[in-house]
Formats: sequence, structure tokens, C-alpha cells
Amino acid sequence: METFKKKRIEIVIEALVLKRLLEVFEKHQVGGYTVYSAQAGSGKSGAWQADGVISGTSELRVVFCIVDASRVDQVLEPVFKLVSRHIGIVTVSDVDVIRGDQFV
Amino acid sequence: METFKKKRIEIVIEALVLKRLLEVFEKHQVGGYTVYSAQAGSGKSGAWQADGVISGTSELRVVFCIVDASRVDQVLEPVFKLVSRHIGIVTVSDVDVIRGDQFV
Amino acid sequence: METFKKKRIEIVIEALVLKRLLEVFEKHQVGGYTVYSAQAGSGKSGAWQADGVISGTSELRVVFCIVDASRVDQVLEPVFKLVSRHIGIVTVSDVDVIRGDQFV
Amino acid sequence: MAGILELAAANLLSPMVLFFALGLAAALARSDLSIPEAVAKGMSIYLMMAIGFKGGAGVAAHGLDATLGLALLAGVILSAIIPLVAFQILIRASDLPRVDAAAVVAHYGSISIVTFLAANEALKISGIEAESYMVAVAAAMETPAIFVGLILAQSGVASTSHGENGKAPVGNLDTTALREVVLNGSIVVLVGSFVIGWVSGPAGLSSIEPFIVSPFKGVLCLFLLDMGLIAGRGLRDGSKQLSPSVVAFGLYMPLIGAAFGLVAGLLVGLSTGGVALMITLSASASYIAVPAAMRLALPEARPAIYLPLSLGVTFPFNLVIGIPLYIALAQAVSG
Amino acid sequence: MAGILELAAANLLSPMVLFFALGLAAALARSDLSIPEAVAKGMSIYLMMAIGFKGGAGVAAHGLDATLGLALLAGVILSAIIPLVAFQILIRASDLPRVDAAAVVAHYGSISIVTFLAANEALKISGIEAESYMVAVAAAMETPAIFVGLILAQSGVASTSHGENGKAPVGNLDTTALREVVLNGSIVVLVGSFVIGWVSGPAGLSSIEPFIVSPFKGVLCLFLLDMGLIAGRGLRDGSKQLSPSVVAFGLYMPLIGAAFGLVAGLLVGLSTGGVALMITLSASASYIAVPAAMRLALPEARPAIYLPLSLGVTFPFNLVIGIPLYIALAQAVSG
Amino acid sequence: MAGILELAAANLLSPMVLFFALGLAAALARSDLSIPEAVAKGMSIYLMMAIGFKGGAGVAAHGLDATLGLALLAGVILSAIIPLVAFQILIRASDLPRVDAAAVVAHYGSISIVTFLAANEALKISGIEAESYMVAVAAAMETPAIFVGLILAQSGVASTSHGENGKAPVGNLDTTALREVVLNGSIVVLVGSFVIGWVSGPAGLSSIEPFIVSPFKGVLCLFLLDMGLIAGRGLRDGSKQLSPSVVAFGLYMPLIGAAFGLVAGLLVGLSTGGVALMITLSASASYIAVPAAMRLALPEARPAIYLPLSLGVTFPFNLVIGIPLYIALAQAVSG
Ligand SMILES: Nc1ncnc2c1ncn2[C@@H]1O[C@H](COP(=O)(O)O)[C@@H](O)[C@H]1O
Ligand SMILES: Nc1ncnc2c1ncn2[C@@H]1O[C@H](COP(=O)(O)O)[C@@H](O)[C@H]1O
Ligand SMILES: Nc1ncnc2c1ncn2[C@@H]1O[C@H](COP(=O)(O)O)[C@@H](O)[C@H]1O
Ligand code: NA
Ligand code: NA
Ligand code: NA
Repeated sequence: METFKKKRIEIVIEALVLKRLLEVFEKHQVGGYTVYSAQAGSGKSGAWQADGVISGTSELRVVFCIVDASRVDQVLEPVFKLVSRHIGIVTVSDVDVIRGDQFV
Repeated sequence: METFKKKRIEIVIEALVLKRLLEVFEKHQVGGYTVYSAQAGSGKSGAWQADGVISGTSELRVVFCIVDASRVDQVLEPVFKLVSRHIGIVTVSDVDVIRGDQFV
Repeated sequence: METFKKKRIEIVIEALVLKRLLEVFEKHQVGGYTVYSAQAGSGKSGAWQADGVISGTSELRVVFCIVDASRVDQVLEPVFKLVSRHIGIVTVSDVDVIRGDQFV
Repeated sequence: MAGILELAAANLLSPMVLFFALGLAAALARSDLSIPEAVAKGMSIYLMMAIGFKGGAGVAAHGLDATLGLALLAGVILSAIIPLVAFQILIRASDLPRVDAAAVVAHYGSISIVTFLAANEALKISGIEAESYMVAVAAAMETPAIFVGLILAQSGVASTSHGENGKAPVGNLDTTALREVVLNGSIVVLVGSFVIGWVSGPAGLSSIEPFIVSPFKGVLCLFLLDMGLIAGRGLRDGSKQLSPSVVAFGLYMPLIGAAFGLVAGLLVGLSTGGVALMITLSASASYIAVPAAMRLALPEARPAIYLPLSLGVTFPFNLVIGIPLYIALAQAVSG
Repeated sequence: MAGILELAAANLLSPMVLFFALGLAAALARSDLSIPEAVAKGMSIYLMMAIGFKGGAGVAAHGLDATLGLALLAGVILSAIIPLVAFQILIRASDLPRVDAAAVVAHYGSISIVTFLAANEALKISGIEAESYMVAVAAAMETPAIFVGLILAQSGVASTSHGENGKAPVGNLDTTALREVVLNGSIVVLVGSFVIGWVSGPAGLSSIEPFIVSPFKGVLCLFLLDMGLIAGRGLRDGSKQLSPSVVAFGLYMPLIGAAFGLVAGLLVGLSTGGVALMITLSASASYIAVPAAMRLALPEARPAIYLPLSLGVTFPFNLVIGIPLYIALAQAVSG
Repeated sequence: MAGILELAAANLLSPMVLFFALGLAAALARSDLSIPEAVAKGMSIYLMMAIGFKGGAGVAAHGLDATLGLALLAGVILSAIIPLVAFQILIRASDLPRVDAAAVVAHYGSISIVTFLAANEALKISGIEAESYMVAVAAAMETPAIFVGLILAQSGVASTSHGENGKAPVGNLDTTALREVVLNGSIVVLVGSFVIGWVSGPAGLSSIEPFIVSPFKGVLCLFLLDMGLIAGRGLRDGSKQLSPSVVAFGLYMPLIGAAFGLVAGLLVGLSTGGVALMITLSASASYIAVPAAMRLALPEARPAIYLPLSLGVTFPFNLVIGIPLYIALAQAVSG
């Protein structure tokens, strides 16, 4: 099948800040995204684990969005600005999609 | 370590349709797959969120399977046919694995 | 934005063995990782599903860590040794990150 | 008349309605309050198990009423006829495509179990008894509407814009999907618990009463908090897609359904409480079994129409205004 | 004899057994019914907490029986001996590799807490009292079998095809794994709650009775629904891997274990109820602590053998047929 | 004096404290015991709902005390003043950066609802009544401290090393964050349930009593098990980051807060029970609303400092030693 090259931006971010990240997406007209829950992790800020926690403080979410390569920088900049103030990381990778017009 | 090049097909699909997707996998003898739950998302069909929902209607799942490049098209076609009737997306990317014979 | 090339190691492993995997990470000074729960899957060892299960025996976790390409082999070897004794798989792929010094 | 208003006022200030309102308000104010999915599903299973078991144990205790068969039959017929009527109305009153209209009306033929539970509680407060097998009637009404909805969609597919470009035929309900619809988890728990309650009888009931009877209403309140949250979220995000004519349908259709239920309840010869429940079932709209079936068998229909309509418009209408009205109606007519 | 049949019939129609059957049927019919993992785990913790606390409070209330120490010792010995006997049988009766056989028999030396709970409820219905410290005996029997199983696997490793190609030695139970086995969450809650119940006594019990006593049986029913679902799924997917001889083992081994438990219970001098529970513990097979330990320390053994065997064959056998039989046996012998 | 010791001993051996200790011990021993996140959140919502509803129903039953307004006002003032005092102490006593110190003291101005619940239970055991609106005072004390903490952080930003390299200004509480802080899910449930309890009154309460009253204490025990696990994990991982001077602050600060609460309670003219609760609220430190607000508005402050301090040091101190002390204090002074 014919495929089109796109970029996948993946962000790990603390759950409490997710709302703001999604607002950034909306502002920059990201066409779609998917969020899932991380269950544990470790990084500069130490290790954490979601089980049993009630404050939401130490929960993290993973968000990925598929965008066109031409728009990566435009999205990446405000996302990175947000994430770098908080707990989290950002990565970018290559993916192929089937309908190119769906991911802009 | 020596590694082998394979393809990773990742599918976001509404939870109710997961069973059918796995039937497609079985029919096309996909050797393995992993499913996890998305917690929220947004796309052409609007935004959704799993928390508190009781009907299962607005839940989505993410499924990935590692297959040999030679089999991508064969799997992709029926998968894409299914997904395009429902809510969801399909992406393909490159991965390296250690035991090549494990992912056919 | 300027980005740096790194490697993403992703491991699917049975939940009970997660602790040992993280000990391997610690021993090899992996700078960070993220864990999430898989909900269902299938592989050489058959199909499984987490719903309703109480023993933890048939739960799987997905762990990914972003490391520098120079360290992939060093991490991969003990990880693969652990995983190959248990239920699970290992894949490696390319990602770009913004702050290169963060992922060593 | 004073009776209705009093009942309505009492209903409005009941913890059930107030917790629903709290959830609605929290969602509209964009609070981050949310009930974990697992807890919501757990409560849903609990409610099905409890109501089914109590119904079955009731049948075991009071014996089988001669009207049970008739009531079940009436339920199946109502579930099939209401969508047909609703479709004729909706297709004229709104500009929804046929596929969306067919999906919507399937919800109105089927039932909302939480509305049924709330009506049960309201009856209890008013000291009115009802036939315990009415929960079996509720179960019988769950699915027929789905098939009617799918047939309506099928018959109209050529005339819609969705089916044109060579896609698979809509309303394609193969045997796999059929089994999935009929063996929907919540229906299995409801019917299974009814049978278990019947078999194990009052002795069985009393052994698990502190779990399924005593805390029941409290759990229902917490569940209604969750439903308020979901309804509020649905209204917040979905309000753009719901035209005024569709919203209006969500408000008057329950009354039309209620009229059918009233007639059926009287014909079958139910008690006052039974009539009130039959009206409530007919007036209520599904938000579990039918949406799931529509996603499987009619993916072309937009959930952003039918979900907020059922959960955000008709459900609160029934909860707040409908239930006291239906009880008053049943009392007036069958008293 | 009429007594056994009556007890068996009553047991068969109890809500507990019927909910298990509902789950089993739903899974075999491929219904999408499922209990969320978090809810299942929450119920599991609740059951451990409740049974542990009640046992401890019972000991505080009735004082320490002189036989407690003996009963604990008997439990540890049974847990260690039963796997040895079972191994000799299984290795002859089936063609399972040694590693799989060793893993299987470890399950039969250990215990199933839900079987124990169901036996407790059946005793209550029959009006038979039992020593409250039997829950401590249950806890004591959880782990010894694990070590015996690992030793059996170790001794046989050279002769299996799994250990050949230079892999790490099987049954490699280092101190980390040892701690994980002993500090398994469910054992910690069970033992911890027993101690807390003991320390806080009847006053403590009465303060949380509406949480851990009254709704207990209802929660157990819901939990059994879940176990039915899992057992059904296991049988559906795993039935190809279970040979008839292995399935047969899952049916006669509980009876052999029961015989050991009977002798031990009589030697220790337990009451009729206590003997019935000792038999039940010996006859039951683990599906929480042992599978987890096997995955950690004996990953070569196939869970597709031992899980469906314990959960899908032996557990239902004990629930439906075993428990009334064991109670009748205890009554006949120690009455 | 004998009274205090007796109360302290009874408290120490209460199921609540023992379950907390079990969780703590399990975490420190690295057991894999954990309460699923969804269950923990569900229990948290349940506790808020129950305590709010009971408080509201109590106000409906006993009428509005003239002191309610005063008590609310006192609560707001305490919540604002305690952080100011605490900040002066902490900045001198430790070498924490201003931003971290500001975040820490915000926790001590705000309150811990579980500490409040435990104090309520201890009062009940001692047979001491308290004003039912104290839960409203608890709600009123949740947030003012947050704003004071942010102002303290702001005023000190130039002098910290964290704010130097051109980052966004700290303590940047825009209207979105403001709403998020005020509409925090747990506060919404607490206040909403209070209002619902008030509106639906004793009749409403009795209809859901078997859910929100009877099992309450048992759920609290299970919740404390979870809090023990989290506290233990926090101490295990975070102990390196907590200097002795900061740990000491976590132990003496509750006593300073208690003194403020005592004075305020007496000035307002509360009953003995009310004074004890006012002391407890002032002495307790938040671990839900404040940490969440700090992550949003003051991400520079390290959660690895304030979370284990509040949950692992001050919470157990209050639970084990503080509560009996505060009750004895209230009795001595206002008796
Ligand atoms: N561009 C995207 N990036 C990541 N996930 C997406 C994207 N588009 C859609 N999705 C996911 O796929 C689901 C269905 O998409 P759609 O069918 O476009 O509504 C969404 O709810 C998201 O979870
Ligand atoms: N080809 C694959 N693609 C994606 N996930 C896989 C694949 N093979 C195995 N897995 C995952 O890894 C788990 C263990 O695999 P296995 O050890 O092969 O049974 C499976 O249950 C899946 O969750
Ligand atoms: N190298 C890494 N690989 C994968 N996930 C990471 C990595 N570093 C950080 N993370 C994730 O991002 C979270 C926050 O990272 P940090 O801000 O570095 O503490 C961690 O808790 C992990 O879940
Ligand atoms: Na209806
Ligand atoms: Na046994
Ligand atoms: Na305070």
C-alpha cells in the first residue's frame, strides 16, 4: 500500500499538566492526539509509581501525535517550553501513514 | 548485538472493535501483538476521554504488532479496511529486533 | 529546533519480572525509563488478557527507555538475557530528542 | 395535582438527583473531578447484579404472576414499535441523515436501567409496590429496538450521502456482532443475576442482602454523580452538533414513549407501580447496550449525536421531571 | 448419606456457586463481560483483609487454643508433603516434563483462599463452628509447597529438554525472589490483618464490622463471578494444552490431599469444623501466590498448564463437589 | 495525664493506626503489595462524599449554630497565617531554598482530610460530640494557604538559584490554574456533598446511611493501609532528600499549628469536640489539594521534599501521637 511519511511526537508529562499540553495542541491546530497512562517511571526528578496514589501529583501521562514533518517545529517549540518547566520528556520519530491528508 | 530490521504497525481503534481487529490478525497469522488502553484522545471524530464512562463506547485501544517488512502490506490492507470504517488510525514504523525469526 | 539522535529501547515483559528489569537498568545506569500497562497480548506463549485477573501472573508491562546509541549494546545484552528467560520481547528504534545531554 | 408537584419537589431534592446535578455542574465548570473508569464499571456491574438478583428473588417469593408472560411480550413489542414511531417523527422534525436518525431512535426503543432504578426508588419512597419481575421486562426491552434501528438504517442507506462511495453496506449485523449485542456484559449480569436470584430465592437474598440491598441507594448516588459528569462533558463538547430540533426531540420523545408504555401497562393489567415502571421504561433511552451495538453494526452513525442526546438531554429530563410525572400518571389512571 | 446429597444440592444452588457458574458460562459463550482488573484486585485485598481480621479477632475473643501451634505445624508439614506425593503420582500418570510437573504440584501443596472462604460460608450455613485461627493455618500453608516444588524441579533439571542449551539453572531462587515470595501482597494483607484483628480484638472488629463482615458474602459472590470468567477463559484457550491425564489429576488429587488433611486434622484434635477446613485447605490448589512464585523462580514451567488446571479444574471441583463432601467427611469422622 | 496516655494507647492499638502501620511496614520491607490507583481514588471520593454529606445532614438536623460564620472565618485566617509563621521558622531552621520552603509551608496551612476523619473517629470513641459543620471549616481551610505559599515563593524568587536563567516567573497563577485549584475534584465532592447533605437532611441521610455511614470506618482503615504504603515508599525513596532539620520541622510544626488552632477554637467558642477538631485541622498538613496546586503553579519546588514530609512525617505523627494529644488538650482547656 502507498504510505506517506509523517512525524510522531511523543511526550511524557505529569498528569496535572496534561490539560495545558492539550491547550497548546489546540492552539497550534494539531489534528489529533492520543493519551495513555504511564504506570511508573524514572528520570532526572527521581522515580515514581502510580499505584495507590491519591493526589495525582505523581502520575504521568504519555501523549503522542502524528503530524506532518513541516509542522514539527511549530508544535515542538511551545510543547518543549511547557514540558521543560515541568516533569517530562519529548521525543520525535518517523512513521508512515496510509492516508496522508489525515495528519496535517 | 546483531539486530534485524522489522516493521511496527500501530493501530488506535475503538475498544468495541478490538475483537474484530484481533480476528483479522489471527486470520493473517500475525505472530504476536500487544494491546494497551488509551485514556483520552482527539481526531476527526472529536475528542473523548475514558474516565467514568460506562458504555465502552468512547474507549479506545492501541495495538502494536511487530512483523516482517515482507508481510506489512498483507496485514495492512485488511486492517486499514476495518479501521477506516470505524474510529481509529494506523501507522507503520521501523524497529530492530534481536531474534529475527521471532517476528514473521 | 535542533535535535539529537538517540535510541528507544522498548520491552514487553511480564509484570512480575518488572522489578528485575528495573534493577538491570539501575545497574547499567540507564538515565530514565517509563512503564505502562499492557491490557492484552499474544505471542509464542499464547494469548492473555489482564481484565479481572487477580494473581498478576498474566499481566504484562511495556517499558521504554531513551538512551544514547553508544550505550544500546551495553543495556541490550543484560536486558535480552533477562527477557529471553521470561515472557516478553525487545525492540529498538530511532528517535530524536531536543536536549541531547538528558539521555545518556 | 398538588400531589404531582409535591412528588416533583421531593424528587428534585432527593440525594440521587442532587448528586447528578453536582456531577453536571462540576463538568460544566471544567472541574477535574472524575470517577476512575474501573470504579464506574465496577459500580455498573454492581447495580445490574443487585437489581437482577432482587427481581429474581422477588419472583421466587411472590410466585409467578400470570401477567409476567404478557408483560414480557408487551416489552418486546414496545421496544420494537417505539423506534418506528420515533423515526417517523425525527426524520420529519429534524434534518438528521437517515443513518443518524435510525441510530437515535434505537436508543429510545431500548431502556435506561438507571432511570428504571431511580423510578424504583421513587416508588419505594411513595410506598407503592410494583411487580418484582419488571426487571425482567427491562431486560427484554434492551435489544429488540437495536434490530429495528438497524433495519431502518438499512432501508434508507441508498438515500444517504454516507453510503455512496462504495463502502461496505451499513447495518451489517453478522452473527459475530449479533452475539456481541445479545451477550453484552451488562445484559448478561442483569439476566444472570435475575435467574440466580430466582433460583436461590429469599434465603439467598437474605444471605447477601447487606451487600446488594442496604448500600444500593448510596452506590446509585455515586453512580449518578458519575453520570452527571459524563452528561456534562457530553453537553459541553457535543452541544455544537445537537440542533435545537434534535434537542427538542430528546424532550418530547420520552412523553410519547410514556404514552405507549401507559397503554401497554394497562392492557397487560399491571399494578399501579408496575404501570409506572412500564411507562418509565418506555420513556427512557439507552446509553449502554444500544450505543455499543451501534458502534459495531452502524459505525456510520455519529455517536456525537446519539450519546449526548440520550445521556445529556433525555436522561436528566426523565430523572428530574419524568419520573414523578409517570408515577402520578400511573396513580391517576390505574389507581 | 442423604445429608451429603442435601448439602451438595444446597451448595449447588447457593449464590456463590451460581455466580461462579454465570462467569464460567459467560466466558465460554464469549460474552464481553469482564470485571476491571483494579476492581478484582480491590476485592481480593478486601477478602484477605476481612478474613484475616475476623480470624485474629476470633483468636482474641476465644483465647489461644492449645492446638494452635500443632495446627500450624501440621499445616506446614502438609504443604511440604502433599507436593512430594503429588509429584510421584503426576510424573507417572502423565507425560508432563519434570519442570511442569514440579510447578503443578507446588500449587496443590499450597492453598486457595477463596475455596477456604467458601467452605467457611458452607459451615456457617450448616451451623458448624470452627477454630478462628484456621485462617492462620491457611497462611502458614501458602509458601512451604513453593520451596518443595522448586527443589523437585531442580533435581530433575538435567533430565528435561528445557534446561539443556546452556540456560541459567532453573529454580534459581535468590534472596530477592525469596523475599518476593514471602512478602507477596496477598499474604502480607492476610497475615497483617490477622495480627491487627488479634490486637484490636472484638471491640476493633465491631467498629469495622459493617465493612468487613456484613457485605462479605456478597463481595465473595461478585469475586466468584470474576473467577468464573477467568476460569472459563483459561479453559477456552488452554484446553488444548491440558491432556486428559492432567485434567484427571486435577480431579482426583484434591481427594488425595483431602485424605492427608483429614488425618492431620484428627491427629491435631481439631473440632468438626476445624477438620473440615483442614481437609479443604489440603484439597485446594493455589492460584495467586504459587503461580506468581513459579513465574519468578521457575519461568521454564508453562503457566498454560498449571493455571487452567488449578483455576479451571480443581477450583470448580472443590467449590461444587468437594466442599459438601469434606464437611460430610469431617462430620462422619469427628462427629 | 493518665487520661492522655490511655487515649494514646487506645489510639495506638486502633485498627486505623494499625492498618497504616501495616502499609508502612510492607512498603519499607519492599513487599509488592499495592492498592490499585482506581480503587484508591474511588475510596478517596467515597470518603469525601461521606464526610461532606454527614456534615451537611448534621447542620440540617441541629440547625445553624451562630458560630458557624465565625468558625469559617477563623479557618480561613488560620490557613493564611500558619504558612507565614511556618515560613519564618523553616527558612531559619533549614537550608531549604525559598521556593521549596514556600511550597512546604503551604501544606501546613492547608489541611489533611484523613487526619480530620481519624480525629472524628477518636472523638466518637471517647463519646465527645462536635459541631457537624466542622467539615465545612475543613473545606474552607483547604485553599487559602495555597495563595499565601505562592506569594511567599514569588517574593523570594530573585534570591533563589532556580529562577535565574531566564525561566518563566515562578508562582505564576493564571486564571486557568486558579480555577483548577479551586475546582479540585476532591474539594468539589466535599463541598458538593455537604450542600447535598444539608438540602436533603436527615431523611436523605438515612436513605443512604448503609452506604456512607456504616461501612465508613472500615473503608477508612483500608485507605489508611494505602496511605501507609505511599508514606513508606516516599520515605524509602525520599529519605536522602530530607535533611534532619526538615524532618524535625515536620514534627514540631504540627504542635505550633495546634496552638494556633486551640486559640482560634476557644475564641470562636466551639464545643470541646469542635476545639479538638480545630486543633487537628491546624496541625495537619495537606497531601492532596496543595501538592497538586504546587505542581501546577510552582513547578520549581521539589515534590520530593514536600510530599514525604507531609505524608511520611507529619501525617503519622498526627495519627499516632497528635490526635490523642489534641483531644486531651481540648478537654483540659475547654472542659
Ligand atoms: N494525528 C493523530 N495523532 C495521534 N493520535 C491520533 C491522531 N488522529 C487520531 N488519533 C487517535 O485516533 C482516534 C480516532 O481518530 P479519528 O478516527 O480521527 O477520530 C483519536 O481519538 C485519537 O486517539
Ligand atoms: N510480534 C509481536 N508484536 C507485538 N507484541 C508482541 C509480539 N510478540 C510478542 N509480543 C508481546 O510480548 C508478549 C510476550 O510474548 P511471547 O514471549 O512471545 O509470548 C506477548 O503477550 C505480547 O504482548
Ligand atoms: N530516558 C528516558 N527514557 C524513557 N522515559 C524517560 C526518560 N527520562 C525520563 N523519562 C520519563 O519522563 C518522566 C519525567 O522525567 P524527568 O523530568 O527527567 O524526571 C520520568 O518519570 C519518565 O517517566
Ligand atoms: Na424506551
Ligand atoms: Na492444598
Ligand atoms: Na494545617
